Amino acid sequence: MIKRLLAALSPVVRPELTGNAESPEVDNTAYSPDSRVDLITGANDNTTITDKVCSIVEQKPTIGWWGFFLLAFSVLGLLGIFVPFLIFWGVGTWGVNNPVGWGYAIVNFVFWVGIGHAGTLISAILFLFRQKWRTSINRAAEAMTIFAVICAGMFPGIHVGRAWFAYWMFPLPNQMELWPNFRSPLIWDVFAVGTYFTVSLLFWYMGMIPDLATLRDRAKHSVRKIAYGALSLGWTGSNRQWHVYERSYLLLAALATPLVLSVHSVVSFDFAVSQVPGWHTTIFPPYFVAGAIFSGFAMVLTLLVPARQLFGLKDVITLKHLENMNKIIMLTGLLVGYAYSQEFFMAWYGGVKVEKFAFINRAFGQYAWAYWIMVSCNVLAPQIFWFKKMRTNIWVMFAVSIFVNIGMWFERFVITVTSLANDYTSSAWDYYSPKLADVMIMLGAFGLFFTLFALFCRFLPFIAMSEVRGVLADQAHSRAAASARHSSEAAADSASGS
Amino acid sequence: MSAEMNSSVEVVTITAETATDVKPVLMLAEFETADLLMEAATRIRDEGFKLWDCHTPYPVHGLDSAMGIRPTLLPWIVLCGGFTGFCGGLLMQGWMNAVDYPFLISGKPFFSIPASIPVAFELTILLSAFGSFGGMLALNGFPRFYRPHFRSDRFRRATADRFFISIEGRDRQFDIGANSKLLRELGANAVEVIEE
Amino acid sequence: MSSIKETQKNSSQGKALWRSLDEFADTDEFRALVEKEFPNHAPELFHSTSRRHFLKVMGASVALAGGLAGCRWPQQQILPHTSRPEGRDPGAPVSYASCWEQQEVAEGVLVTSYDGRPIRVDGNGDHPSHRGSTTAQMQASVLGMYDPGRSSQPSHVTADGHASAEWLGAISALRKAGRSGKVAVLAAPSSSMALSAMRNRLLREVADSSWHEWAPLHRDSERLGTAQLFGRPMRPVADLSAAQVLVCLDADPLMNHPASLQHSSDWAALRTSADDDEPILSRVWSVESTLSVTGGVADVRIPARTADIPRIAAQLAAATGVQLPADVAAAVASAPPSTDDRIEQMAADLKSHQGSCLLMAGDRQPAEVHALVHAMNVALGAVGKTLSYAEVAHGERPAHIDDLQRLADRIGQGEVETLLLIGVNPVYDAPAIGKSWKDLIGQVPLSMHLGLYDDETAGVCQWHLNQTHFLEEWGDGRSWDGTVTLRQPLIAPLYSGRSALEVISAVVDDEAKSGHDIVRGVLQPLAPKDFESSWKKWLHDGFVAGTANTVASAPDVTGGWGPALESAMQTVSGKEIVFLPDHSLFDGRYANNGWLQELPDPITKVAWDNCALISPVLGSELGVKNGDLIDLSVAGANLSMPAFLLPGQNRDSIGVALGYGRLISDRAAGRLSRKPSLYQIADGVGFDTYTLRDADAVRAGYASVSVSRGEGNYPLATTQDHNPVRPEDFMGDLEFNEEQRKIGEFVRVVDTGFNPDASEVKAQVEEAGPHHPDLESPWTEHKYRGQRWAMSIDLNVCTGCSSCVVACQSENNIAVVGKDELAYGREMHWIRIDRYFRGDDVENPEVVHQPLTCNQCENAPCEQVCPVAATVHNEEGLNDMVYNRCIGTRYCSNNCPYKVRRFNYFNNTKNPSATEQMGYNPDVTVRARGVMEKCTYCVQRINRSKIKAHNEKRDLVDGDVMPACAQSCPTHAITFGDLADPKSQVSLTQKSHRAYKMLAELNVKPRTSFLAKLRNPAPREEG
Amino acid sequence: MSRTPIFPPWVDSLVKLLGAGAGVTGLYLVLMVNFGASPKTLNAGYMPEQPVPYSHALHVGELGLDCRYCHTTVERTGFAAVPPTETCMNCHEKIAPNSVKLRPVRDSFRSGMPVPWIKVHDLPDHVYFNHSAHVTRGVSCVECHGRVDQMVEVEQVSPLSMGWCLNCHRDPAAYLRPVDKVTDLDWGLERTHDEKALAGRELMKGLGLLDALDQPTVRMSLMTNCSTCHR
Repeated sequence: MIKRLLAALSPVVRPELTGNAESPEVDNTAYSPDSRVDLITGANDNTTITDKVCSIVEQKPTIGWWGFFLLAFSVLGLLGIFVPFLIFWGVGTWGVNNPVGWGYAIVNFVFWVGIGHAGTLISAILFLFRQKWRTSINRAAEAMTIFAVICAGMFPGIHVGRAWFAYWMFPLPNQMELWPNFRSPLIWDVFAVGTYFTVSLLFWYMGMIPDLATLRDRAKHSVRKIAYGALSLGWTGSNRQWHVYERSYLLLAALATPLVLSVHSVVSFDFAVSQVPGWHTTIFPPYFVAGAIFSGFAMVLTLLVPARQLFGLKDVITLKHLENMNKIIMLTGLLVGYAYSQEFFMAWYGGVKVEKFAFINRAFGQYAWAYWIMVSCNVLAPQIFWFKKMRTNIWVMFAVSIFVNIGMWFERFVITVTSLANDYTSSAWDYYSPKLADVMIMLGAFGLFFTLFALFCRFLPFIAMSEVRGVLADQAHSRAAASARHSSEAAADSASGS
Repeated sequence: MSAEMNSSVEVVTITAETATDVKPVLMLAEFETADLLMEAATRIRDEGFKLWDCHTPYPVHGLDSAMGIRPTLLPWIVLCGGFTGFCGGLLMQGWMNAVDYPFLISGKPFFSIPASIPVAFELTILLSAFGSFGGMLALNGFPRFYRPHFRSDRFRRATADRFFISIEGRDRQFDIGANSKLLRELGANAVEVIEE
Repeated sequence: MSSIKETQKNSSQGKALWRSLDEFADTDEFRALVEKEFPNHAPELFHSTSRRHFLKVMGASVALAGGLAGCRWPQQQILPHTSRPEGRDPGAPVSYASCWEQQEVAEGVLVTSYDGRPIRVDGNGDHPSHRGSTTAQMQASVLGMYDPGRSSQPSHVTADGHASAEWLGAISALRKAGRSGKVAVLAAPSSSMALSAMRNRLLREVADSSWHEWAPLHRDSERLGTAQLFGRPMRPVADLSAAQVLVCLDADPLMNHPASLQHSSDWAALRTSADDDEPILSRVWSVESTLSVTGGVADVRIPARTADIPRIAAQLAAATGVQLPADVAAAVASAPPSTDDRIEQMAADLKSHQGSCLLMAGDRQPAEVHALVHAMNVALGAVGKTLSYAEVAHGERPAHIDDLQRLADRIGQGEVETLLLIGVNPVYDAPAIGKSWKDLIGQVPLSMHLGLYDDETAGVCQWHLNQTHFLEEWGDGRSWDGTVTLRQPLIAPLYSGRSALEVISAVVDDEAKSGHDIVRGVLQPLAPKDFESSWKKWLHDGFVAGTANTVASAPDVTGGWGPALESAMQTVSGKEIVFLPDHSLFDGRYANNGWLQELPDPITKVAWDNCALISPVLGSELGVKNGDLIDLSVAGANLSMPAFLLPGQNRDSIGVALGYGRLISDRAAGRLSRKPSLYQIADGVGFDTYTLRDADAVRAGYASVSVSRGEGNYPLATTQDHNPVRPEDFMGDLEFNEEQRKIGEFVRVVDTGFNPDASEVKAQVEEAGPHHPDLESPWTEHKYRGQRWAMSIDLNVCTGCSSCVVACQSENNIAVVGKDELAYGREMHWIRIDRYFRGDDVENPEVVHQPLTCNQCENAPCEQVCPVAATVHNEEGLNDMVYNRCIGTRYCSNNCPYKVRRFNYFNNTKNPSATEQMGYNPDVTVRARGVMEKCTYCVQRINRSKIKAHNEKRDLVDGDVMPACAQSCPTHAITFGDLADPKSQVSLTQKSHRAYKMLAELNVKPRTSFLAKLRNPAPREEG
Repeated sequence: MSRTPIFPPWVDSLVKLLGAGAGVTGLYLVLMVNFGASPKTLNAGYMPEQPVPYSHALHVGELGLDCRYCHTTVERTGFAAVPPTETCMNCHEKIAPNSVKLRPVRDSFRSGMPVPWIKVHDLPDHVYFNHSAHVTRGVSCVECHGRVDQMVEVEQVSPLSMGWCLNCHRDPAAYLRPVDKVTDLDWGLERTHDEKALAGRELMKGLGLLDALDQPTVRMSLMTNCSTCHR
């Protein structure tokens, strides 16, 4: 059983397990000036694409899926154990102390919010830039966004000392006639993350409506019929619907773009607006946004590389797609590295004692180990993508994506903990170290994330079919045009020849 | 339900079982490719049909102009949403922190624009998004779970790999014979009439 | 060791401030930390038992029903008096005068009581030998009374195991013993006239009875020394406010002295006088082996072995022109040249301040040293100026250790039928006399123990009788100057205990008298005219005016030098161990008091433990660092305890605090109600150092010890330097880090002479601060129209005694969290006294204390970040903390540059015993779990005074409001008041040329100012 | 070819109906929570049964006892102390000396055990209310306790919620009266709110809450500070 499970999870395609036809790896990353490379490889047309994507949902779940789901779900169980324990005993079950009032909870919060940035970025910004290659990955990326934000949203709720009063952060009328303090970055957070979740959800769902209609029209089982029927709201693919839909989608994309930038800026305000040396930095908003995109793309890779194998989607999510993402990872990695160096420059240039100390202490102090893990994972690891061979190698990119995930977690750890542990009053300095509850709840969040993702793969269209069809159409056109050009040239040659 | 042959051109008629005194409500014509559909649509538009539509598995470029659809007013709805969000956000913060229960916080003013921007901004986005999504639902009349189209089995493929033109029975120029003939000429590989 | 030299070299120019040795010397601590990923905390899920222990022990939980609008909370009842006593208003605090006794000296106290529940102990300002301040122990005594770990009933252990016991049985047993005679009493020495009267009655009326006294920490040598010199014992009453030059030979007059409160405020007078128009700054010399509180504030400190101090004293005597017997003089002359070239300097200082100087000797020093010291005082004309003498009550009694010998002999010869132990614990704290006291007591046919706790001694006695706490009993005592001070009960005995007076009365009287009658009877003669009226007045004042028994004229020196003088000078070389009174637990009697256990030591900042204080040099010789176990062996007795590398410790001397490693059981409760005895918090805390202290050590004040590195490590909980960062490891020399850490800006110290120049001081204080542009806010800041509460703390007179910490704890219902949580950095004290070392010499650094509490910043950074506005400013500039609004994001604490906010990580106030709830201050909310808290400038006191004033249709005047810390401070280092009133004391102090604000460059506008420390070091010629 | 649609036509009308229903329910719930859960509804009107059926209506209303005859400490301390048993016995040794209702009082007086009155006005422990601070400033008993002189059994009339307290702390004008009238529960009740407010402003000047120009003083602004009630 275990062996089969591993086999199923292994990237080697096992049609009888994946239930998908063999889809060969095609290198479509070569750049040829005259003809545009195909984003969708293989002999694919509307029919095959539709069958491919729908079959993931319509066929029995593979053992691979079951293995993944059960594993994730059992890890999610940790939350069920440790969160009630935390609420019952108090925040002291965590490692936080004076002066380090924020520990893993906030680290995880920022980490997950960061992860949650790639999806909307891919859907919205790449959409506005008319990047066709987004269409194969945006659905999965958006789903990931939603789930990551769910994980993130959990932490502020449980990290407060009296979770049962957390609702006081919302401006609700009450007998105390008290309102929240809108000068506090935490309130900005509530609004930013709340808005981000809502908008991402709308965006995701709206994008799915046509594909849900496809599933509806292919559904055999009555439960599926009703479910997908209800979800697709009665979509008929009428062009008048498409017209309004397209415009609405465009507007949402236009709205989501500034939103996505604002959210992590606001999250960075939690630190930047305070006066803790190491937090009180104007570079934080862009720095955080870059980091968020960085980690987000890494997580998308981590999810898609195995997924395209398991579901036999190599010809839809092609090397080209992966390579593009790797390029972005490399770019944002450099941005993040630049931010790291800038912090030191500003500390030196600003000449504020405690500021200087904060950063020197970060790199060489008691948390140096964390700092260097961060640097090596975030700045060094992605550099390997300078080489095309590496950029297009499945195993390398998967490894790098894991490194980046780790590195970005540590970035948040370094920022949050080292700054607090040694701030102004040296007599109050202390060392923060996590307790079991910290670690378990962190793992539990990952469980939650992967469980949700597994369910998504199982029940919702993994690829934005309707959009891919559009891409196919364009490909067909350009291919036709190209062949026409060739034939006319050939004719001209023969004419001149005679 | 009955499927009988029309004399001139082959038309499949689909009728609801329950319905008494049935009359045609919809004519569906299936096309193989988007290009055929495009030409057909242009022609149908020129013929002066009003209550008709095209059904495609993905948004086909140029079809809007081919069909002569006028721009939607959705953007205005979104604008209203955004405006409400921004003003509402500023007013809420000002009233709560400076008017209803002013706190003396860090010696800062009770209300100041910079501190209020983040929340106001987020609310702008939020309400615009609601406007956009809600507007889309409203303008498309969603949710609407029953449509006559769903009586046609062929029409399943409208969301997969086929292209359809539908003409409503209420259209002034609706005429089973003439229309089906026209559509055939335009390259429809099948024409169906839905009655109920 | 090498690295110490090196750092000295590096930071030779200018004086560097540092927090702990871990930063200073190059231990491996830091590198270990860097390498280890998560040091010293194996991830643990369940917080330690001892903490939960504490949840049970400390505090009452109050449901903060803030959010639960609507739900009807549990029904409460109102139980009014059936007839209300005269002038008793429910819910209004009333204060009564009483007295507290330690080391046979009474301190007048003022006890505040709510509805008959005493909740605070303050100093009695009217008392002649007192300045209204309090020590930590005095204030903690309230908790001591409510301590559920106290023994709650008599218990009688018969041959056939345990049996219940009632007071009736005990009384008859006592009377029976009294009738049959051969009663020996071993009692704690007391200044009580009533007790000595009862003692005389017992000796008179009970056949073959004897009375013995024992206290592990006593002042025998002072008594005997003065007796040697003057022919009869005397008690030196010092007036430090006149002593411009003060020399302390192993003495700690500011902390471990019965008159420490008086000394402290007098000493402070000669430090604050540096701000006067003709500024005068005293100079304090301290010669001692272990850094004491006085040594910490000394201007010149000479770390010498305790064993060497007699010789130093003799050398000093010779240098100051005291006529010494020939042999001694010869010995001095022949003695090796003094360890420190500063003896001559000291002598010179003394001679140049004839009549305005004073020498004091510590009670560890032999009688001969005291004789020398007083001879010098006479020679230098101190007597009558800085020093007067008082009679000692029955001073003819033998030294305590000899008294023990007498008792042991009597027991040995079978002359004791009944042994009555009153308030003593020899099994724990007395050295074996031939046999251990367990065996000696076992020899006695009938042994009865009267004490607050069912302790070690009670465990070996047949009878244990539960004694009354001093707040529960009638009594009297004499203060240091002899003033008769009254003790009245604030509450009926919680556990129906009886006082020592009543128990002795039960022995000698057929009808046991009440303490009230006994005391009245004894004091009757003191009344000038009709007794009742004066008795009323005495009770009200708390003392009998004009009863100080000062010696009128300066006593004449009979010149009787102790024969031991010369031998005292022949000191053995090698390592010595010195037994110190613990700064919190004293001799161990307060071991079960949570407040005192959790109170960090003023010097080491270690709480919940005692450790072996060794010199850093010895440390590196042995290769140990803080917490490593070392093996001590004294005359066959061995003890392994954690080392603490204390800068300033003499390298051949090891200091160990007494009073830990207690074993308090709860037999009675355990037997009778099967209650798990979880209230004996003292059990197993620290190390019992009495096991090393044999009779000779008690006599000599020290013992020679052999020390070696032990096995393993023992975690110590400190409130400072939890995990030292040592940037110098990668950032070069100490000064650089100094600059990084800004310590030099936090605590500003100026070295001056006897007459500091104000402008010079001002310049230096400003120079120490950071240079930053003028601070402006981008918005127009709030104008405060009303009172502007503010505080200023004078570092110049802060001795670090930590009285304010306990004052705050008792006033504000601050929870005790226990050792483990403390080690985790979750202490709850609202006041943190930061201790910094200053100077390059690890073996003899200077000490600076900085009490740090909420600065009530006008632009408070904590407020802006709170999402629910649980901490906001009020119109008087107070940074209000609203517990019931707090949801516990801890953001405020993160954003506080002073890190003075405290968070309830667990429910620290859960399942309190009924008695503990009685001890809470009803004016302050008891905080629940998940809530932030911090210093409020005692806003409850501000409000009470304001309401009172407005009820009386008047405005507040300066001094109406006094926070607990300021009220308790023995040196009055803390002044509090209204800045809007230009004449208020705080306005003046904040305008002082020494005043500065901490981290002012952040533009947080703190309301608390600090006054720079002035030091008056003896100029040292380089060489 | 034909197929049967997933949803028959009537589903759409049903959906519209459900949508409308959901909207109405939501509104209803909001209103329920708003009014149902407010302290006004939950706390006001609390009237526990007391061990002794002491009637304020009789003693205060008819016999005209002054509040302070029993609640002696109200002007001095934070608590308006419930009187000791002997206060009752002052009269009841003579009057109705063996009434059954009064047995608990007599028992208490004999045994010295207190009469276990049930607390009616019970503030949360984190709220520090001081009677003397209000009574000596001219806030009448009636403002919070209502017409106790008409109550046979004491009942909580006000919500005693934070919002309710703030209502007066923000603008006490209409709730003030001359200090000597504080215990006349029926004094000046006939006046309209505006009349009260008008008179109140003068009193506020006397109390130093308003300055000569009717501008609120510091003392006024202090009344809404957190530490005024929470410590």
